[in-house]
Amino acid sequence: MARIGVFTCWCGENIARNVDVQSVAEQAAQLPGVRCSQTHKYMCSDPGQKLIRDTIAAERLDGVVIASCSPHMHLKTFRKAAEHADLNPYLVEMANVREQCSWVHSQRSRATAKAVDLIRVAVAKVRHNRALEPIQVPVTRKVLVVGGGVAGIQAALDIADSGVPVVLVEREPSIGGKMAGLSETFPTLDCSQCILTPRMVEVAQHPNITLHTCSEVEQVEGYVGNFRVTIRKQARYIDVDKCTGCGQCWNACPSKKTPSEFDYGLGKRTAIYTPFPQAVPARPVIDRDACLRLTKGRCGICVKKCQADAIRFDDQDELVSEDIGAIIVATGYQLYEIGKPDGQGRVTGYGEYGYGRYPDVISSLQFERLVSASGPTGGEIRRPSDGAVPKTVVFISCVGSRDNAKGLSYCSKICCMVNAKHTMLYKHKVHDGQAHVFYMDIRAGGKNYDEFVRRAIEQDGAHYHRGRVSKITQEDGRLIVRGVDTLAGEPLTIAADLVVLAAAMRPATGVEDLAQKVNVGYDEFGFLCESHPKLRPVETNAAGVFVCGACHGPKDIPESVTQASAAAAKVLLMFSRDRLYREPEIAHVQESACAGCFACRRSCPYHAIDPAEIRDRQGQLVRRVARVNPGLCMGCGTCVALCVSKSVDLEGFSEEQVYAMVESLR
Amino acid sequence: MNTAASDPANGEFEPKIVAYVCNWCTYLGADLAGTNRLEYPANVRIIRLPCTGRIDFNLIVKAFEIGADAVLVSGCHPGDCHYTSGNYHARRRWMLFRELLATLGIETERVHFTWISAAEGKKFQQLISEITSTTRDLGPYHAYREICETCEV
Amino acid sequence: MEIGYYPGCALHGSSNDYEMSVRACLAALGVRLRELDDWICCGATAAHSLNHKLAVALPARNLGLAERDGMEELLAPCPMCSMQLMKARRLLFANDALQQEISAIVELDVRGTTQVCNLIQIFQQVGYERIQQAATQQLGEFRPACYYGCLLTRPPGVVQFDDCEHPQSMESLLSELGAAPVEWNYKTECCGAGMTMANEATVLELGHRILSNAAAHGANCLVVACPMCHVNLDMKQAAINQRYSAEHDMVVYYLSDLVGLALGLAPAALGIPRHFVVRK
Amino acid sequence: MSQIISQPAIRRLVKQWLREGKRVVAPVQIRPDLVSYQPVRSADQFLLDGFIRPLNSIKEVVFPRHEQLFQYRVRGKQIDLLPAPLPDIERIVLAARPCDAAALPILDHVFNWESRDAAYNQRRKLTTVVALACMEHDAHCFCTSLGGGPDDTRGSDALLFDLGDDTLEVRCVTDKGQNLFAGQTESSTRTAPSVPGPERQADLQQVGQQLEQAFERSDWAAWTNRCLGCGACAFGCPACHCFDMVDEGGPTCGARVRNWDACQFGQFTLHASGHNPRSAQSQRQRQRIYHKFHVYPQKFGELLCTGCGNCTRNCPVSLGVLPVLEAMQAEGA
Amino acid sequence: MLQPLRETCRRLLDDGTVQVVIGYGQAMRAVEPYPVFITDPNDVGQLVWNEQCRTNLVKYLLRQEIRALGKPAIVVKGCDERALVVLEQESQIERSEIVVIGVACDGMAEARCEVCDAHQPRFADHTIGHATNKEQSAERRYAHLAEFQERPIADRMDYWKAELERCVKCYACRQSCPLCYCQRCIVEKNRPAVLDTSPTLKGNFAWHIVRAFHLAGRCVGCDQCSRVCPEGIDLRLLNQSMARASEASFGHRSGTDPQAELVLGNFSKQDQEQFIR
Repeated sequence: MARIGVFTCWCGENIARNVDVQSVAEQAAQLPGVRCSQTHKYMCSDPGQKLIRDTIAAERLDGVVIASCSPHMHLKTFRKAAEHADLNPYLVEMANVREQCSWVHSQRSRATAKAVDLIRVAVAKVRHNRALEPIQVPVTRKVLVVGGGVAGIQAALDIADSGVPVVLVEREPSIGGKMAGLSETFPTLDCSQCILTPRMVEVAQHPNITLHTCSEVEQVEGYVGNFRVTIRKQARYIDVDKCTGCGQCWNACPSKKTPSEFDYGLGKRTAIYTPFPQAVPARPVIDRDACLRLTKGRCGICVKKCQADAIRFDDQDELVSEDIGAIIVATGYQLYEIGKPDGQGRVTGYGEYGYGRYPDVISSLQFERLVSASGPTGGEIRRPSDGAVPKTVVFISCVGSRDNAKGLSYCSKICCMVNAKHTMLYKHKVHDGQAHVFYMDIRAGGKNYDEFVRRAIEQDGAHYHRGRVSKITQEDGRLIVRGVDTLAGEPLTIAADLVVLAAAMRPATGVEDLAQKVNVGYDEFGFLCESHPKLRPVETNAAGVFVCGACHGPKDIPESVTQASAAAAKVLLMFSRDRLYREPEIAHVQESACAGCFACRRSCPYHAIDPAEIRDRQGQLVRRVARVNPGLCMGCGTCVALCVSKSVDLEGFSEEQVYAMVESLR
Repeated sequence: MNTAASDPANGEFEPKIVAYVCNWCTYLGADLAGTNRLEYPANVRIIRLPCTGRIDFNLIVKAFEIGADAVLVSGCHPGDCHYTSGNYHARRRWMLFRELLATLGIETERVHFTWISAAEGKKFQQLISEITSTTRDLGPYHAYREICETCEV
Repeated sequence: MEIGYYPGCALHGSSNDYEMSVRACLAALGVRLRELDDWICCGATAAHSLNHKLAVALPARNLGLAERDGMEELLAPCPMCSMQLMKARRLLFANDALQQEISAIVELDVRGTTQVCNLIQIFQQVGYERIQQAATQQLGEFRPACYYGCLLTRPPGVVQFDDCEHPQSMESLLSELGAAPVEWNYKTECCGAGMTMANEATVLELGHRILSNAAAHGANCLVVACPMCHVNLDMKQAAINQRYSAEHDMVVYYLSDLVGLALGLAPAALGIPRHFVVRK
Repeated sequence: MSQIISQPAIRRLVKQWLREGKRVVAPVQIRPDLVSYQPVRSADQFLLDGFIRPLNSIKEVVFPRHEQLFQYRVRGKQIDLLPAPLPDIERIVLAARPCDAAALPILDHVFNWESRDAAYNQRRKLTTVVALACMEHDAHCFCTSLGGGPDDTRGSDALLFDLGDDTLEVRCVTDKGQNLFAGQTESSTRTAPSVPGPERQADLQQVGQQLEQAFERSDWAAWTNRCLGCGACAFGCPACHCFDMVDEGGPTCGARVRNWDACQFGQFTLHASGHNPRSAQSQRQRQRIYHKFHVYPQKFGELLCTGCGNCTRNCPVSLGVLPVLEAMQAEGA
Repeated sequence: MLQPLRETCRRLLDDGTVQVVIGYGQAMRAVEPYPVFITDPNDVGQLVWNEQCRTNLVKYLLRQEIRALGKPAIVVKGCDERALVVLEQESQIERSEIVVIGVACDGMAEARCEVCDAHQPRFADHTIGHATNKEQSAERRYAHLAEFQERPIADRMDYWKAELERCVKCYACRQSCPLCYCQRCIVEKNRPAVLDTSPTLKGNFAWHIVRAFHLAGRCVGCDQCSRVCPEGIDLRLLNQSMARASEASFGHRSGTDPQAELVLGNFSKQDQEQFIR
């Protein structure tokens, strides 16, 4: 016979106002299996918890129902309290009589009746609860960081500095990410490369960091603490160990026409190249689509020039396996491709700005390259069409952002600051030039941010127009920008020499594939989902996988770095124990009943179900059945619903518990 | 013991509604309705499950067997599943199961499927109010209750 | 397929060449037009700036007639008409009180069940692929600048069938039929129609810009789907030339003209010879 | 001299019985190829001719497929047990086949052995069986092997014979039957001709002898291995009477019920330990044959079969007892 | 047809390719053909083939008794064969461990044969005879169901009440179904008892809902369940409603494509429905 204690909370007046707590407690005492029923003003308070602990001990309770607030609020609290009284915490359930009862029903009699029902359901459930022990799994103390932008670099260095080995995977030939291509950064206007490149070099030289560039994550198996990651290293065609990075090869390469990815097409590069002079690793790579030798079978000048004998035309993609304990995803962002529909119906707009048709309509990242001393113009601001110095430049905010009609609904967060920075950089280089900015609102929240924007307007004389641009046309070699100044209340047409579009930030391509490999959710835009927006901002719902940087949402550099360090700290915290403890509310298979149809295996989002063989004493195969890997199962229970013979069940929400709950409402 | 939420005061029919909701979206949406003090009728009894993926079709039948006049199944919006894909599996299940109910002549207007996120307290409130009132209009589900009456000896 | 047809004042008046073209072209595609009996003004003229209720009541009466006659869909080739009708329909849908009031005024129960569409939408419904299959002539010699003007795609909340600033629907249709539409700058600019009577200078200036820009982008003709645009760019082209000492010689086709030609109809059957600027 | 009654007169009688609140069970045409004993709701619903044998049996009138034994209710700390009330509705089975009626005396043994089943006996008391003699038979009938026949009166209170032209001869067998038809029949000189029984036969003497030593034979698998393990044979059989008792309901209310069970189900003999003494289908088939033709006769002196052939008729793969008995006989005396 | 069938079976048994042939035998015309299990090549004369061979034999591949006889060859019609495809997709059989003898079939005088598009087996290892597969529109294939579904909802409910009132839970439907292969059927599970085992209307509704839905997206439409029901309950309607929905919503016809993804346990983000709000 069950010995269940029901503890109903007044929550001050919160519950007691609309629910007759005393009557509820009396009715709860009559429920089958209930040993005692008590109330307290604040059950979560110290005296409240003491009441629970003392009653558990005095009445030798084997199940506890707390009727108070949402289990999302205090289930952990009360389970801990039970544990202190030597009751297995998984024998505690809650009835949500506050959020889902007293706060939403004002008619006292009906709210009281419902509260009793909710307790009835919880009592019915707890009668079937089982004592569970947390699942322990060993930990491999090694971290995979995916993405070598500033966030990935920060996370990798923080972790490596603490003595934990890191594998850093970067898709491009060099780490550095978007930040390496910026000229100066807001709000201090310090040189982006000057602050980033030392960190990049540190990564390259760190004894605890293994760097894989030109590489992507191919496959992730296993579970928290015990991932096995396969990394595809694309053929680089260079023996990185032999190469000295002298540059003879790329200076001699005859294929010079490929648009430079690093300069966003504003400059050209050779087929054998390093993306930029400070690249890490400082080794070239051969573009297999541009190299004459690899495409047409002729040439080979680089081989002749290379004194280190480092060119390898027969290089092949290579798969590398690593045992990993935790994964940090820091894949960053890309800009919204202006005017190009994304094929998923999410983004359709802004063809009217002529991006891609008019060479002098460029994106803000392209503008960064135009002002960068290492850029294609050597830092002189010259427009792409004819190399002339633009005297009037229009910057347009929110191209694709904050636009439900044809763009993305969210704010890309950094563009207001980027525009302000650009007007200043422009003015500093073209003293007689005039910068115009079309904006919707200026969002400059942040330390020294608003002051920065004021400086752009007040000191550097940028003209800010609050309004949208309807279209850009090209006439007589100039760009006619037609918009509206809503503050002045009139249309505004500006003949500009250069237009810079602050396009929206979107997650990098391929992040959805990666998210599926590591079982992390993503939102409708492809940004990865954190576990809790406030309290677990770098954790994800996949145990052992963390996020940081712009793959999680639009962010500027300081925020990305902060989040990267936070992720690093979370990983190190996880590694601070010998073993990991996981919630035991997971699925398990009753193998004697399993027919081995593997519907569960097909549906499991965590690939937590494997076939297992049942053999007789002679070792003959009797049949194959499903088996749950407790390290991987997250307890969603999809397998339970799909199992036709109900041979798989879910601890914590078992068939017995659930049917008892429904049945109690008869 | 009959837990049908009938109001003794006026003897009016009070629909009994069983709701199976996922822990991460709709349950939190219902919590949010509470936090925002959005009042709705007290006819619904929520049964919390981890995910819509866990909600077996048998539970809907069971709800009618215990005398429910309407059943609500609700979870995360497509793409928002806490477990990435439980709700997609659930969607398929309901697409087929609804057909079966219809073929059997079971009133599908008594079975409600919704996506309610943790942020949609307002939607939860409106939904429960609406379901309660439409079920009130439909009246008690006599047809299924008759099925559940044991035959005479 | 049979659909309701609302000609509006222009297609029964100054722009009967447009009506000719629309009727011939749609007949060739197997679309029968059933003209709305007893139709009245759509309210596009002065009503909307003078009296809001009247601006709803006028189109609402036409909608009511269409519903009375059981039309599921009503084609209004003039974009002003179609926009007025669509707008009224939306307003009635959104506001029960207004719906009742207007129904009382027009003495018809207007529920807004009849869908309204413009010329491009009817082509979209027929299906570009089907039109392409029905076509017998390639439009290879045509490099049209597709001109949507101010109303075809606006207001975006009402019309909702193409990007309001950067529409592509005419271009895609004509490309399917072998023409080579040009990308240009003035496809959704105003032609000055509202000023035709009051301020001709503005109209001529705007027309001049449009024609110049089309020519500068390599167009050898303009395509419109609006009677007013046609009047301002075709009929007034001589006046533009005179005023700006220009030598515009830009044929202005209705969209139905080019589709009709592709379907193998004779220019005369489409009313093309009645345009002011004709192809030499 | 015989007693006759017209079909319309019978139907009027049924109407009256229904009005009196009696339950009338008779063959009903469900589909062109399916006749089944069903409670009739109107006097024109049932058949008095044109069918060979319903696919179910009349045993349900006295031994329902589902029966509540008691209900329980929990109120607070108190548990109430509410025994099911004894049946009180009078029942009349009309136009039962003699092979159905003949099973009732056989069933009486088992429901009155050691313990007397009150509900069964009550229903039996409340039931009057009016059988309808057979005019035809099909390939599955073998009643004559079991001492029955088209006009067998065992278990019947009255027996009807179809005289053609909507007229039936009534032969009352018991007082119950007499009472039922008292004053409703006319005297006549017409009597029904005797109808030959089915040709298909099983030599049950031989079977009885074989069964003395057949238990360990390895042939059982070959004789029965097409059996799929359903309960169609048992549930359509007029004599099978196994039942299962289960508790249905929840922690606050529910009932203990008994339902028909079938020995061919894999779970029939499954122990709680997981051990199943009859783990193979052939063992279950053997059990069925032994029970009907060895165990029951040893215990009660009567075979647990009336030769109606319903087991084969209902069997998805045309098995049933006769094909097994035939196979046994073919294998060898 | 019969001669080549017997010859093929004899050869397979003779050369030891298989140890048992699962086919049809018949004692007399008045009794339907029944399954026979031929292990001796000299017994192939027991095999018959005629327009009464309606039973789907595939179930026997899963029966412990028959498995014990060794590697099987099985006689299937084009319609039965679809069950083999599903069983393989669900890991219940190794196709290479079974020899499939497909027999061309011109129809078994059942209504469904008129809309059959699988007269000729497609996946058999040996095919006897030739028949032409004619494409059948979904409207034709599901005409029976469509007619039923046009009835008002209350009529449908009344219909099922009357039908299921008769169900005695003999489980002939389950035991005959080639796709019911659970080690322990859900009705036999207690703690918790998901549904009542009683043959009451309540228990019967629950059972037939479970049975039909467990076949959702799987049922191959062999109609064996309806055929064997001693109470003549038209279970086809339930199965067909699931099959039609699978086909309409997911383009899936069970057992027609060995490469196809199964309906349940998989999903597409593009799944379209109108009823979830």
